[in-house]
Amino acid sequence: MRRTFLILASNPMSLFGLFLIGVVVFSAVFADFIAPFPEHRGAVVDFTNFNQPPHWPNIFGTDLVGRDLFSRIIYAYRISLMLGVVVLSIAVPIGVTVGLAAGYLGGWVDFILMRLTDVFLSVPPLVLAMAIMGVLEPTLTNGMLAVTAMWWPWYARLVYNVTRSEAQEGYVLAAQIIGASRLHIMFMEILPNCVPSIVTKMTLDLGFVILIASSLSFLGLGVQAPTPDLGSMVAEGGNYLPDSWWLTVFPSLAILIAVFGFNLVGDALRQVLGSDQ
Amino acid sequence: MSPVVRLLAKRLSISVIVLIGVSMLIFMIARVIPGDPARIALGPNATAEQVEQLRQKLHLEDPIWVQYGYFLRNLAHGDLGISLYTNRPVTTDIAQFLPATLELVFVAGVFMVGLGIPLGILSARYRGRMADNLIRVVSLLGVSAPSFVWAVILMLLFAFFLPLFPIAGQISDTIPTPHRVTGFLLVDSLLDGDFTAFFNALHHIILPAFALALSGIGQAARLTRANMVETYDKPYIEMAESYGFAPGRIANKFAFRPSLIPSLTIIGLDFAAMLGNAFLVEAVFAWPGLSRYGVQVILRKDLNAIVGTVLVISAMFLIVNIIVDLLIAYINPRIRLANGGRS
Amino acid sequence: MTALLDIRDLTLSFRGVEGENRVLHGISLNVAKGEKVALVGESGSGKSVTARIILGLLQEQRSTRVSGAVEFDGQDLEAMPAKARHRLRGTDISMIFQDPTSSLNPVYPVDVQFHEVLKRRNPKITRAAARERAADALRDVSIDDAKRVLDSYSFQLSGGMNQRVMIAMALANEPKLLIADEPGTALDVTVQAQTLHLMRDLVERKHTSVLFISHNLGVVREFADRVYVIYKGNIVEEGPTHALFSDPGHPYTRALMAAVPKITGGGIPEIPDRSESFSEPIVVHPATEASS
Amino acid sequence: AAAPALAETVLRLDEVAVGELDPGKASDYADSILMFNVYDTLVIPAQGAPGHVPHLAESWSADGETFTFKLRDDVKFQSGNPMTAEDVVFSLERMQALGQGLSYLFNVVEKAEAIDDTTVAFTLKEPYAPFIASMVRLPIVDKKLVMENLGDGDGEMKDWGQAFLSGNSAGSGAYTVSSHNPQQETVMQKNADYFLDIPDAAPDTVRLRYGLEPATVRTLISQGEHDISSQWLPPEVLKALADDGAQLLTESGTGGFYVKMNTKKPPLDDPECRLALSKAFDYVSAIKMIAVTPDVSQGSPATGAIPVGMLGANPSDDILTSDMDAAKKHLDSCEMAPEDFNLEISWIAEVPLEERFALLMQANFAQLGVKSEIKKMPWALFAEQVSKPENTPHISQLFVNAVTGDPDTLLYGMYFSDAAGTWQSPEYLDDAEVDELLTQGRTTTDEAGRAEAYKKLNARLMEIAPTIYGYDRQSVFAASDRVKVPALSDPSKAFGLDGMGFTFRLMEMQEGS
Amino acid sequence: MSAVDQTAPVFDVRNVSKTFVSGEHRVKALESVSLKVMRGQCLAVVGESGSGKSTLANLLLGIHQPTTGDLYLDGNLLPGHRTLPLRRMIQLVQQNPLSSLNPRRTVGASLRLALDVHDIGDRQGRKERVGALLEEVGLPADFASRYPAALSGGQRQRVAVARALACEPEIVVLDEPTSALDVLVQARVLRMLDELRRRRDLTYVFITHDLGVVRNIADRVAVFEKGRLVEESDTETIFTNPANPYTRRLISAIPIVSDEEETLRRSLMEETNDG
Ligand SMILES: Nc1ncnc2c1ncn2[C@@H]1O[C@H](COP(=O)(O)OP(=O)(O)OP(=O)(O)O)[C@@H](O)[C@H]1O
Ligand SMILES: Nc1ncnc2c1ncn2[C@@H]1O[C@H](COP(=O)(O)OP(=O)(O)OP(=O)(O)O)[C@@H](O)[C@H]1O
Ligand SMILES: [Mg+2]
Ligand SMILES: [Mg+2]
Repeated sequence: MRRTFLILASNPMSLFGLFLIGVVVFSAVFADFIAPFPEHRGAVVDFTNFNQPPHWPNIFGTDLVGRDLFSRIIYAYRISLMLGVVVLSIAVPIGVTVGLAAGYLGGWVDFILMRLTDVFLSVPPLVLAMAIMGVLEPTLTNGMLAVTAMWWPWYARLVYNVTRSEAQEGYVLAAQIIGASRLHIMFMEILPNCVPSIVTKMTLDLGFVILIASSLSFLGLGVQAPTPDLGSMVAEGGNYLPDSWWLTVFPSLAILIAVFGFNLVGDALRQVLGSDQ
Repeated sequence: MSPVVRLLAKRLSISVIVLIGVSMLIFMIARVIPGDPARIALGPNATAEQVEQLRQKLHLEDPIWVQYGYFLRNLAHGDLGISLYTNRPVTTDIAQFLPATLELVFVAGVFMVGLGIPLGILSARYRGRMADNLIRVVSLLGVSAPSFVWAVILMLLFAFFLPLFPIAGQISDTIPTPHRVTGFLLVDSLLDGDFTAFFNALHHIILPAFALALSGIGQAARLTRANMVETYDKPYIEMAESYGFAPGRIANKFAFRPSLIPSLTIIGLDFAAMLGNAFLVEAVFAWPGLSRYGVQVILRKDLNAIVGTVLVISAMFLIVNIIVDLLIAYINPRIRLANGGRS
Repeated sequence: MTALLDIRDLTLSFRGVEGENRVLHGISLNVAKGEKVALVGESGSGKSVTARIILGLLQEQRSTRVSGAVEFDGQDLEAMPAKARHRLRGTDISMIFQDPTSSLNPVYPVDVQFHEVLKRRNPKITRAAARERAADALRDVSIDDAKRVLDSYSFQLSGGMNQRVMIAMALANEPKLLIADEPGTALDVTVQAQTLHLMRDLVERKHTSVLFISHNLGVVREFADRVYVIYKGNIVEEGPTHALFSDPGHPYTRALMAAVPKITGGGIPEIPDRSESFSEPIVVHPATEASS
Repeated sequence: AAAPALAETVLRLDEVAVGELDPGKASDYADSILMFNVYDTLVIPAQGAPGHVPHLAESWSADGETFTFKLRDDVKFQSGNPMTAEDVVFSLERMQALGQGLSYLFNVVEKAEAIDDTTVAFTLKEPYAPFIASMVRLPIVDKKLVMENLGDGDGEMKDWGQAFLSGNSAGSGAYTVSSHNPQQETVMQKNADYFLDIPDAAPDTVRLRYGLEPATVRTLISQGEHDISSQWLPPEVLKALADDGAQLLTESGTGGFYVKMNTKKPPLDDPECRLALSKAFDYVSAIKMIAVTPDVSQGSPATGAIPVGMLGANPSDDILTSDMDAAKKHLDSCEMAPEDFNLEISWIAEVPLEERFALLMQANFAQLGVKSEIKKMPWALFAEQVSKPENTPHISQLFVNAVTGDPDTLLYGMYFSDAAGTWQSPEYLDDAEVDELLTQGRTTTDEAGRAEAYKKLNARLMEIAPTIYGYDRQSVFAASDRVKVPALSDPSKAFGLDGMGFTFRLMEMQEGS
Repeated sequence: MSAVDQTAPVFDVRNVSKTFVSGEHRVKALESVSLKVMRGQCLAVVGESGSGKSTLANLLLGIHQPTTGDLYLDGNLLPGHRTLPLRRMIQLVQQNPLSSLNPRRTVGASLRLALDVHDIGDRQGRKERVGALLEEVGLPADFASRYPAALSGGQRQRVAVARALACEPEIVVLDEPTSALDVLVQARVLRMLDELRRRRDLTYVFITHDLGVVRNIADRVAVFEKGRLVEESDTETIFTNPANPYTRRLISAIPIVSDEEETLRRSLMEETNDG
């Protein structure tokens, strides 16, 4: 633990990453205290002050119905982080289980599970999302389900590859000889060794998940107005470039900060985890 | 049978199985997407009988497996049915729109590989130094905004503020379109020997391809870096260093190629994923591609077109993966010479 | 007797997250022209880092701090411009690594790697000419089907083959100094013995100086003219091989020697993990008459 | 005399996603542009005035339920075939058979008969006052050409030439289609053999591009690579273009922005509740939101259910305003308590402007203490859901316009009880008086009587408030200075029919472009 | 345990062959090998790389099944699928101490696994047992919380031995347990193995290519060459009077440090040259 911290702290890049994550999480948690116009996260319209470039007190400008962009971005971190965390915390276990089972058990299990993964990988994500929407109500929860459906195969692939090579390692043989069960070997012996790769991918994916919200909301899935959401803010703001640049630029920067922070820490974590403690 | 041929045969037969799986999945999916295709096709004012008639005609009243049977029977004749959206055979639509998307994705792939990998190599070679940090920042920029926003930003930068590139379409209106042979403008113009058209088309494709490639460039750079940094710890790199080979040569030759093997699979997957994700970029640059067509037909619940488009995209995806596997086999002698050694 | 390699008072520390870690505490050693010198010590005692300092590989890392003098052929390596130092690698100094199979690049066949090595001496050498030279070099290390080996990848060859390829490469440019870092610990005894013989013959023919690194005194006895014993970054004993073996002066050397299981039997000796006596001052055996 | 060869002029414009070339299926704006230019109709609206003028027809007469048209004899289709009464009959039958697009306008037609080559008679099932107006939606198709190109299908007429007409034109219009890619663009050329004179200034080539993103259009126009934007640009983008020197074109008077309330779902089944909401709606902010420049706006204040300028409309100064006190009073008489409301406000994903209205309403209703939820829906999903009242959201936002310019085509589809269940009628209104007045409006033949009926209808629709009448819509287009479009800039040249302003032959390309 | 029949074979390997088929290649890893392992003895299996030593180990452990021939344990035919009690009885110490321990589990967790799987002791007792096992192989009990990366090669190999012992096996197969270690550490580990065997009355199948090691630890020696058993006899005989030229070659390849070894080796080599 101390060592982990020391490694993180010894690298200015990862320290910076920790700082950025701190900023993001702090914003999300204490949005009520930071946002200058907390009520602007909801249904507020102000047509005396809409679509304005940054000015005091709207330091990031105002949106098309006159809400303070800065406040909305602060609140958007909440939903975006939640989205990322929920999606990954469903997709990763599914993908990891499939990958582990296919990689370790091999044979028919491997063939069937990995072909299924291929099928899901090769169907365009939007189509999958539409399908989920067809069967279920277009709510945020189901939107996240849709993203999850398109996300797990990537983890299945990743974990499959790692598992296949880890299964050759002596410690797996050792566990087999002791008589450990397959479940134990998969989840207790091999899985911990997939963690560095998974963590690295997860930190990168967090940003993608935030962005995917924008294509989901294009389909009417996902976050609904007036709840602020970074991905949709960026995507919708894109229509008003270059004139109302603040509508896109600030939410993009907000995503960048989050993605950046998580990636820097992810890189460092990989180093720490990869260095076998 | 050489190992490579065997690999190819195995991959092809697996792909066929996957494609059948995809066709079943998409067949079901297409039918659960909300909306009555007949109603949407006939417009809001059609009567209930008309809708009913069209539903009969489209076999929508039959059980899904019967519909799938019809689909397979037609597929055997190379017939994917008629698109309700364009009123043309789906195969005609695909033949018209696919080349534009492939061309775009291919050029984007060239950017992704041609820029992402060298950046990753540089980053790994100067790991921990300024250049590395800079490249890592830049490659994360690529993944911090959706390709749609990148498309708009690039268009504004290089077409609006600094008019260096054309804005929309595949080729200028003033230039006669080359004879359609392959459907790929870049290829057809060369076949015609028409260099004006070729350079014009090339000029048009650069911005959209770059916008599409940006996040891939970032990912390729990161991936290459990560794997190369690991390779740098291998004994054979120390051995190369002990022989005093130039650092650039060590990076580009001795460290790069072994580390390409693990990254290539993922880069290939990313590359293939662009096929399904190109629609946003196609929309901004008014690119008449299949990806955009796909979104339109989904929104209109044009069943035949959805199934056809998804199948084609999946097939492309699988082909890219096969190519990647062959590439890996080419690069990785262990696979190429399978069973040749110990270990 | 002029020393080809002369190391004086070399220290090395690694800067880590938990502070600085000194690994070499001022070691001095020298290798004369044509001499085969061994550096023995247990794992982690600082043998490989010494070798890497001679090649200049460690100085280039940012986490290291090196002091002391390393002179090669009369030139101070530390004072040399980086370029010039670089030029020595693979030409005047070359190195053989411990694990032959993983030290060869897995994605290039042997001839490509050989070509690269030969280009160090003669940048203009063609692929074909390099192949010829490589085939000769491989024959020198008793590889008969040189052509097949040249077209093979490391994983297609046995460990012993790979080891010979490495030796052939290391000697191909006729270096003045060959550093052999535990060659063959990864091989089985029969192959190890063969390669040692081979190497001894070759370097004697070419008058190459050798710095031979090992943790096994038995191997050293077969090969070296002179021995340095290193313990935790300090040289604890130094002298001509037979003098040292017949009369090991330092407790640590004695422990090392006792640790080699003897084919005459006698059981396994008890070796303490650590002993005060291992840190006793250096024992120097006077050189017997100039080596022949 | 050979005129000096002028450089060919090209007009470039854009519309939403896709153009339907088959005139029998045309319904939306892009289709209308294609139809009005590639095909001709028997009559066209009069410019700058009410009523219609002859076009392919020379004259017409009405006798009870029979309308007889005398056709010109000098009209040739683009194929070279002469246009005859047979073609007119064919065109009508084809439309009725396909039953798509705006064919419902001709449901009242019993039959059409070719009396001779230049005379055609339509017999209606019942009296239908706006019949002449409907004729602007009956494009005349080249029967001979279509019959030569029938595709696969059952029955005598096979596919009615659908496959052929979706990619080819068979009209007599001023412009011929030289290429049609439903996803990318349709390219049209001037028809040299058009039966009317086309001024030289009219564009030689027209490129109608589909589905351009706002930012793309913004850039294209600024770079001089595009001439007329679509009307779907957000006001901010139009304003930015105007600031860059683009001219703004407008087309108005045939439709409005309607906020439709589901009268089958509590609490909106209670007129008092609906009235409360419509009084709470902030009409002034709505107008502010759509203002492009101080002079040009995407709409003008509404005065009632019928847009200003249309038959039965209230005068333009009688504008609707919000009145919170009145709203509260209505709410008090509403059966459900405001805190029990949970209104679902939907908006169509393809129209970003509607999101802002959703927010506006949410804020307005919140002032009454009414809770609401916003729900984004892609068009296809919306069209599906409104087919059943229980799936239809409480509140839907729609832009509706009179496809023929007549109030009947605006209001009948929205409010007649039997017409419920389409995208136009998510109110599911079932009001005997409204039905009665709508029928009266379409069967009364004299203009004054009709005006009276629509006036009453307007009043009734205000009283029971199935809809919040947001504003009277005006389409605004940004255009480069390369093109002059009198029909879209000079009120005395305006047609009063959506899409007709894009009659290319009446446009003028500027020299030196 | 003291009343063990030192003459009854624990393992009886009867005419076993093992052929690997990979692609078009067929590798005869073992060819008609018959071998007996006596209870309480240490049988050394020597031979150069690729001679089939590990294959034999894998057959004994049930990782692979013989192509032909049978294995008997205590006179009973060994089934293809090993039950837990059978697994518990035979344990393995692998060659590479780094890869044989899971880098991401603590030493304690690796040791606990054996106890958990075979249900040895109660919850509290297991924790103490882990400490005891570590102490038995000469490591402090608090190593249980360490990760393998924090251990030296010798320490790791001791942990691997402790894990094998945790199952309380009767037979331990050691596949080159010290060849990755330096001489000092090797000596310590060998000593520990020797002591353990005596203390616990274990039977060892000790695979190595180092005859020096064999001389000092084994009771009997089996020499393999290219999948065949070329010589088998007690240690003393092998070194003083090897019957097989290959055995002699092996002996002569051993690096030696003392003059008496030199003498022995020279005498053997002369014999070889004579033969
Ligand atoms: N890059 C490094 N960073 C930090 N410490 C290092 C590094 N390289 C080596 N060391 C430390 O330096 C010491 C000497 O290492 P060296 O590799 O020279 O040992 P060695 O004598 O060659 O041992 P072996 O016989 O195991 O090869 C060890 O304690 C090692 O942990
Ligand atoms: N799973 C397997 N598949 C195919 N061939 C195998 C397999 N395992 C072993 N072999 C082959 O069987 C032969 C004997 O191998 P084995 O591992 O038993 O040798 P060994 O004596 O243990 O060698 P070393 O000292 O290198 O460990 C070798 O030629 C090897 O390549
Ligand atoms: Mg070393
Ligand atoms: Mg082995």
